[in-house]
Amino acid sequence: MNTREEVIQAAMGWNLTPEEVDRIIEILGRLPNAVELALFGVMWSEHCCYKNSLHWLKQLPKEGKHVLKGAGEENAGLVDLGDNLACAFKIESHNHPSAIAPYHGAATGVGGIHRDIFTTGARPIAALDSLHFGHPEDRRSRWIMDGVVRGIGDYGNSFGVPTIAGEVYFDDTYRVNPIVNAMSVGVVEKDKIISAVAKEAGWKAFIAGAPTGRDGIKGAAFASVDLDLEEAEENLPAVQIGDPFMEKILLEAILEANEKGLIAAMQDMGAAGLLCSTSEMAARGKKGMVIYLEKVPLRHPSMKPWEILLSESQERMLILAEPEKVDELKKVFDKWDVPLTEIGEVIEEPILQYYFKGEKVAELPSYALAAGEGAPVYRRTWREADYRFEVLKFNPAQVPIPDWDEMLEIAKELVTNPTIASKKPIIRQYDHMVQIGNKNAWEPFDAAIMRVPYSNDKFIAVTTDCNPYYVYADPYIGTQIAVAEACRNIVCSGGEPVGVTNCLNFGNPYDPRVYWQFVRAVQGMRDICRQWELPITGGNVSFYNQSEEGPIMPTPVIGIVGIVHEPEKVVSMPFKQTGDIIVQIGPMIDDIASSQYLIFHHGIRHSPAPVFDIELEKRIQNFIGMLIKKQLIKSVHDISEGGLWIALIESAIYGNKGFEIKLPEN
Amino acid sequence: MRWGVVIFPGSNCDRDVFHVLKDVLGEDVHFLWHKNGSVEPLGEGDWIILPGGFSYGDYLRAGAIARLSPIMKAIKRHVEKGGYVLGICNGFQILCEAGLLPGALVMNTNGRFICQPQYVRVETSNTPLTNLIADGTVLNIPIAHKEGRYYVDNETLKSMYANDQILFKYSDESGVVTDTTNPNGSVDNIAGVCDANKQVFGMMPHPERSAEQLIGNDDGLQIFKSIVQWAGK
Amino acid sequence: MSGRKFKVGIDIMLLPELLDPQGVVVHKALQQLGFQGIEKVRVGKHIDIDIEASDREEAIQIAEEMCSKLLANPVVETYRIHVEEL
Amino acid sequence: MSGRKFKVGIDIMLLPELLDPQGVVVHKALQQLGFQGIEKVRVGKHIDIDIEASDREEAIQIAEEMCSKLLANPVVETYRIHVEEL
Repeated sequence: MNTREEVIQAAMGWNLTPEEVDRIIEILGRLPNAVELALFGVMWSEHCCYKNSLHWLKQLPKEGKHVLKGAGEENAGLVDLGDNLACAFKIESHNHPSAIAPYHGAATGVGGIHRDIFTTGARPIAALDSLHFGHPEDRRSRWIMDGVVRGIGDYGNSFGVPTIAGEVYFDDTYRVNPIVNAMSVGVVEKDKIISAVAKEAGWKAFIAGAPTGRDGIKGAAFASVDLDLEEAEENLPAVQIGDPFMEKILLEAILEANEKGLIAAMQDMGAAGLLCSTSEMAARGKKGMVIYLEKVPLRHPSMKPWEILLSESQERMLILAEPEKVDELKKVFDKWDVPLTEIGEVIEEPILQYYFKGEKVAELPSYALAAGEGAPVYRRTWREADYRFEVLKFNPAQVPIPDWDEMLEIAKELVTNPTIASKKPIIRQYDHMVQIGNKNAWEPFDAAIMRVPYSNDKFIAVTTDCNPYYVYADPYIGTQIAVAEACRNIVCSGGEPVGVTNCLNFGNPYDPRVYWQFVRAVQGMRDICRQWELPITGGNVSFYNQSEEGPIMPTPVIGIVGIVHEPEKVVSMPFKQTGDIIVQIGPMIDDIASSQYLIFHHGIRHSPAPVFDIELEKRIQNFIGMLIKKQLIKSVHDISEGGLWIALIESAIYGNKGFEIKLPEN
Repeated sequence: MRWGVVIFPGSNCDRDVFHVLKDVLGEDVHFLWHKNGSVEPLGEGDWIILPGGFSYGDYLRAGAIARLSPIMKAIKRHVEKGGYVLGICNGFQILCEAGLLPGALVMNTNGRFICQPQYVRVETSNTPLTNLIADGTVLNIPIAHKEGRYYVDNETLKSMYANDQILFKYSDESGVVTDTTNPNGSVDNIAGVCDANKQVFGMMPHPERSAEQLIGNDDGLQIFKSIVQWAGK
Repeated sequence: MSGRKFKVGIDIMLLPELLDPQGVVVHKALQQLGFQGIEKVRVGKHIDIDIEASDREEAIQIAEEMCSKLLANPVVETYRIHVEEL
Repeated sequence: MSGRKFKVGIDIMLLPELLDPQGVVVHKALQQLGFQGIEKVRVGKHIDIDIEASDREEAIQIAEEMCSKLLANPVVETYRIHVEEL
């Protein structure tokens, strides 16, 4: 490509705009070659640089009394657990691969999020999953669900991290495009946290883990007009295969090397593989890197340089080490039989130089590709979705009050509603007991309570929450309710929320109505987290979740970690003794908006979000925390999907008890 | 008396067992790396534990590849010299693959991984694992496996009964042993066995997973306490 | 379908481009046991199905349909069909 | 071993008398999709190994040894070997 027009023509394959091409030419000070254009194309894709969301995400509060590192600087934000312990946690999506290969898509999603955690030096101690499928009566949805559950189970069980919490939603909006969000929580001693910054020139760069294959480059191959293709584009695999065994020995080798202080910096290889990890680490340190691509161990010897750079093969890390510690580092990796290969080094000049068999294939400034620096940031136009008219038109008076017989029918409908019904058949397939710290294995709590291995008194509470119906009705209030409900679950389990992560699953950002949903959701999350002083330590955005019928329901999944200060005082969900008095805390409002009852019994899909009073919610949560602290109650359960009825029946079933309720006359 | 906990690549319950023995019971415990050719400092009368997990990812067959590790030869010598071995879950699978225990573990009848608290009934108390526990006692010891269905041919099974080699059976809370209380289809609900010389033991349930009331249950501790008590005689 | 009996054998393997974690581990274990000259090891599924069909061609055609409808996911797998008359 | 190349295909199945849970599930699913005349479905492993051997017999003999030493557990499994020259 030797003219600007030719570059613009080729860039269209990467859906890079002419303005973006000019920006590339400006950054390089010359026209890019085909490989460099591919690098910009991948790194400036929505998936890597968040160009359509970063502006809004930057408004989310990152500070908080427990936060050690803000979002962005490290791969996963960390919070302080006390006693020299830090907690890394994050949630990410693997929706699109799971739609076409449920087992492998979900499995590699679990592997990827755990790597994001142990790249900080933390040992993952808990996994959670937020899953959204089509209705189980639909055969394809059942096929997807079965594959996703087996994939999460096989990967997590083999890797040895207990899957202890999560949620499963069923609605036809997810029939073609399921939501598969995986969250990982890890713990590291504060002085053992591994940085992701290439600080010093001379540090050696290593690729650790599985050999590199033609994984995840189908998009790149499809987009590029003039990259020479060894393999015809259509038989490049669209999904990768996870290897939990390699990830386990990679984890143990890294933790052992880190214990001996042999790792100077590290980053896992996720989207855009080697390219993303080398450029981000270099950009953070304002340094450069020289990488010799022919040194990278390959699964297919004939791979091209751009394939090696962009490959998204799983279970690989980029490790930087001081030269004098290299031999010691190699010994640890030999012990665990984990491949470790030197592929280059950090240089003083902030330039990325990629060589292949002596020939320089690409050269660009380190900052060029990094999100929020070289990469573009856009604010798309948005417009309130037209369905809002339907939502605001809803009048509860139009809903007939059911007579007593119908009430019994409704009660049964709600209990058998798949979103509400017990998820035991799924949970039972996950090892939720390894690392012997999960209290929920013996007694149900609203959030999962996990002992930090192997202390006697250090416990955390974790949960994920998001009711998509509320967010569809009102993205601002709906997202606030998601955060409030996650906090409520933590508080009901004796925990103090200390940090939030989120996975924002939305449709196509170029559709103004979807972008409105996205912006309002982020604003809702921003405002409640600011008001409640809850730091957001990191997360993930997944756009383009849609089918021919249109975008999915907006699904901003919230993950929260809390500290359980007095584990001996926690109270579980089930009713305990006959004769105990049942109390509802919080007002009894006649509000069925966006309830499962209204949607599934009356088939009314459009109604406002439920009434939400942010001050009252906070006062109620503080009140519950005080009741637990003063040991005045024997059980507690938050009221969510299915309302008071489901909260009562769940507490009764798990407690093997019944209950008698007299509602006030008025 | 000393304990050794073997670490294979892919083991993931090694640190759990180590914690229960060392921190909960205050025992003298050492990790043993699978590449070692010996089990020093352990000797006669000492106990080696093959912990749960997914050695070599359970690829090909659970335990099929771990049995090739150098440590297994050292363990066979350890047993020949009067030492003891307990295989828990993956450890039990490895001991069967290595021929140190009769039978094999195959896929559960529902074809899925199962993780849950599980009642087991003690079938014999004259073994090191159960000498503190009366026959017929029911313990809650969680299981977590996909290939947990114990299978052995009828002749061998008969001789195992005759020689009192059946340790535990899956039951309900009150000790009833039937098809409905069998989570994985094991022959005769068998959950744990030992060899003829009563030196090599294998069980699918994880005693280390019900060893602390702090977490929720400590029935499993009685297995380890029995061994300590028996070894102390 | 008249009563001729066929044994259909279907091998379902991961696409050649894809990493086969089991194949890698089994390959190493075989080398550890002293086997030389091994170039490639791939581990997949084998399904034996006894079916009734009017002739061999129909048996193969049924097997093809079973693979495309259920047994193999073309996104990650390929399949080979062998048929013998019982 | 001179340089002739062989592709060895090994099917490893559970002993017939053992219940095969995967086979049961696949059988039911095929029936739900409308396939008739299916008498038996068994699911096992297929392993492809490319090896060097002086002739077919040696390739088979190597495969036999691999099965007995590692690939199949005789307590619960049987195996069948197919060999093709590459």
